[in-house]
Amino acid sequence: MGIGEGTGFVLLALLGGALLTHGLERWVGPPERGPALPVSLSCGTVLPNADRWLFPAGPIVGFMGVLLGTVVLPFGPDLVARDLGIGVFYFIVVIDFVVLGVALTGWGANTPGAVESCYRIVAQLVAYVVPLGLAYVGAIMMAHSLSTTRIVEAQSGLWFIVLQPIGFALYVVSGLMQSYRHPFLEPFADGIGGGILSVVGGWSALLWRIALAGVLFLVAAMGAVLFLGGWSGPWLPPPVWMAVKTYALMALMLWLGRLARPLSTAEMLALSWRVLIPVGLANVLVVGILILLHVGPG
Amino acid sequence: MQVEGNDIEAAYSLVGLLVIIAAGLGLLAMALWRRPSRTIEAPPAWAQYRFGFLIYALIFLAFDMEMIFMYPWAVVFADLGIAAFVDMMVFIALLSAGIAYAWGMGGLEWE
Amino acid sequence: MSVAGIVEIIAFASSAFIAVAGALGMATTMSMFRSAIFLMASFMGVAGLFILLSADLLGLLQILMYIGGMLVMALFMVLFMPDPGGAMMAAMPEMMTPIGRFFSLGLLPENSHAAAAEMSGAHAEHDTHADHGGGHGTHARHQDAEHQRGRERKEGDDAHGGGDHHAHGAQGGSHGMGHMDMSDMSMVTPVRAWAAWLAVATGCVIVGLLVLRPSWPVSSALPDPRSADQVGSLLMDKYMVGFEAAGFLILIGIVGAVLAAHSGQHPDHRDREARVAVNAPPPPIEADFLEPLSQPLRDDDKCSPAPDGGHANHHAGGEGPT
Amino acid sequence: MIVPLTAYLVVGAILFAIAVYTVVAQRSAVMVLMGIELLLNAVGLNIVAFWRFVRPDDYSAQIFTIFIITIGAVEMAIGLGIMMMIYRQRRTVQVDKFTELRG
Repeated sequence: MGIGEGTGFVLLALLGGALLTHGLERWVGPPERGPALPVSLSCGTVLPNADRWLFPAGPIVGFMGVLLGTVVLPFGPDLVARDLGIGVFYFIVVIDFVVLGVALTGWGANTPGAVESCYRIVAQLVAYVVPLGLAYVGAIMMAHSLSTTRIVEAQSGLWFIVLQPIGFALYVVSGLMQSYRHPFLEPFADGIGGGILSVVGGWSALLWRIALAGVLFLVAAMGAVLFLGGWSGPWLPPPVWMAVKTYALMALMLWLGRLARPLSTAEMLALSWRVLIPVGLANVLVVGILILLHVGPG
Repeated sequence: MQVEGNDIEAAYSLVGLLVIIAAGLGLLAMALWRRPSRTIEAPPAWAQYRFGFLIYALIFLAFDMEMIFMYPWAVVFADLGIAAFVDMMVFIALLSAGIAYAWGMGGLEWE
Repeated sequence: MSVAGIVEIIAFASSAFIAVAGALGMATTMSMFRSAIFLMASFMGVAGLFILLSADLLGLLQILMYIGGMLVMALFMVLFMPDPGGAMMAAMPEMMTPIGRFFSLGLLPENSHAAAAEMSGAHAEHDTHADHGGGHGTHARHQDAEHQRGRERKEGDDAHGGGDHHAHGAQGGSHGMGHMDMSDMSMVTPVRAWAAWLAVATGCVIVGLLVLRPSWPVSSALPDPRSADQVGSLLMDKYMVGFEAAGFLILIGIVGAVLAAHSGQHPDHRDREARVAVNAPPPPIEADFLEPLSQPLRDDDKCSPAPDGGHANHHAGGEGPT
Repeated sequence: MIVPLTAYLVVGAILFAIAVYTVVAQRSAVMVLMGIELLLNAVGLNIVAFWRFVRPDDYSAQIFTIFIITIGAVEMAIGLGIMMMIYRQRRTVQVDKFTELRG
């Protein structure tokens, strides 16, 4: 894809995905708390003692992280903006910009609720990065490549969800952590007035709305690529298959998340470091043994 | 003339363009969004704060590197077979020993 | 000079500029959190240079490692330092060097301090005419909206190099130290002037060596684009011992960090074992000497305690967030 | 490659100079640690510049840089751990207050 059409494709995919995610969040369950809190797009905010360099940088960095993440999403055999050789690793790196954006906005706003949300978002980063990385490793081992299109092609025979159920479960839990959805709502909890969403207004509210909905969309889309065979499917055209799988996985994640009670930061960190990471390491070994026994496509 | 930039740089040109577009859109939105705005009165909160996940953060710094070693290994694993698998078993054993030590020493708790 | 050449030069110039500006910002700004963010921006610039050198795996590794690392570092700064946000320090512009003053802009509310207001008023809302030069993989953080004076000085960086832009930074700093009674609150040691000259000297020596040295045997081969495969196969056969040693190093890092932070507390401490439930707020730990931060900082030096010492940590850190 | 090798090395030199300034002049130990991170980074930039221009076929330089970044990460973890110990004992991490070893 050339640069011009690549840019158009990325912007279209992101805004469309974020819009549908926004709609799906409202439809799936009770009025969603946390990142989907209603925020006024029309009324801006003036913060007297904010940091005038970090505070506006937050939404821009968050929006940029989501925009860059959409570059490697494959919606069809050649419907991907840039099929990078290390696409999946690039995806994990770029999604961290959203956490950086929230931290910048939180600290820059200089209000107790926002600064507390900055501390909690760093705690959430510490909790979700390692298990998420381990959940990706399983799919990469079987696909022999980090490029997203190669991973989807490797799943033409059998989807990886069948071969790696543990990896899929680990991905769903750390995906919920990564997109701050129920039950891991701490950075946007009501206790601190919705964290940064209480200090965000006008244009930054719009950028944050796109970024936070975009994160959930990207997490679900990458889950579909890694475990549900991306765009491959019998009758429907490839992009439609990708959209169907993405929103099915998103609905499953949101529904599963609502079953659990909201976890505090301490419980989330304990869950991540005591349960998810050992399970992730075990999953890597199990998938390695599967490959050595020539079970998977490897 | 030197050969055109090889395909690694060409692949990331779209990424660079998108960085500029994101910054541009953000600044444009900030500059043009002249709407009524409410002032939020709140006490300044930049103060010393003792967060509870001290040991988690320290271990995260060291443990973050494990992913970097795992991805190249995962890519070439199927071709190298059992030797690479034993390598990674040793690497994973070392890392889980680290986590077990931190857990045993009471590190994985909220202070 | 093909289009790709021009694009490459622009990308190199903006990445190098962001790297140098971020490093300068980190060295001179008064706010601690901001210096961590500036260093992160500097690493993004260096990651852009890595991608220009078609070492994309390293560039992305750099960004991943240092986003998490710098946020944790910023958190530890907030834990250790009395004034992490730099609001108090920014109220005394004469304490800082001209570069420091520039990189601490935007910290103060518009109407709070006469001098600062005039200072930030002069630069108006410089966010709007921000420099759009975002290089590869770098994010156009707002401190790229540099000051005009900064622009000419920085543009010269790529051509002749050399850290001489420190020079006037040094004089600005030294005279400010003497009469301030709050001087021990400042972030830099009195040896700053010598450090600036040392830095300028090392910069000039290295760049001089680079320029005078005969050029290296440059090969025009292209690296193999499949970097992950190459690194993986090398790690597995040629550098396997280094790979295991790195795993062992990470283990030692975890052991050292846990011991250092938990020194003097054996895990099977009778009551600690009993009461540590995952989210039960533990009673204040008497064993360590970190008593609650409610009292003002006791500083035995001659300097009188900060007048509003209470204000600095009214945000009692004792209570856990749960 | 239009941009010559010396341009990358000059940028590395400038970052090295700023890092030297930070390590020597900063008062708080956390800033000194950040200066050391910048030092490691400037060296990594030089290594990758030489790899790309002199021996692009052999990826050993990239592995060397990965090990440098690993050492930087572990050093950050242990450095902050040590600062925790110092902070517990003295309630400050200002390096010019640690003068016990001076004669």
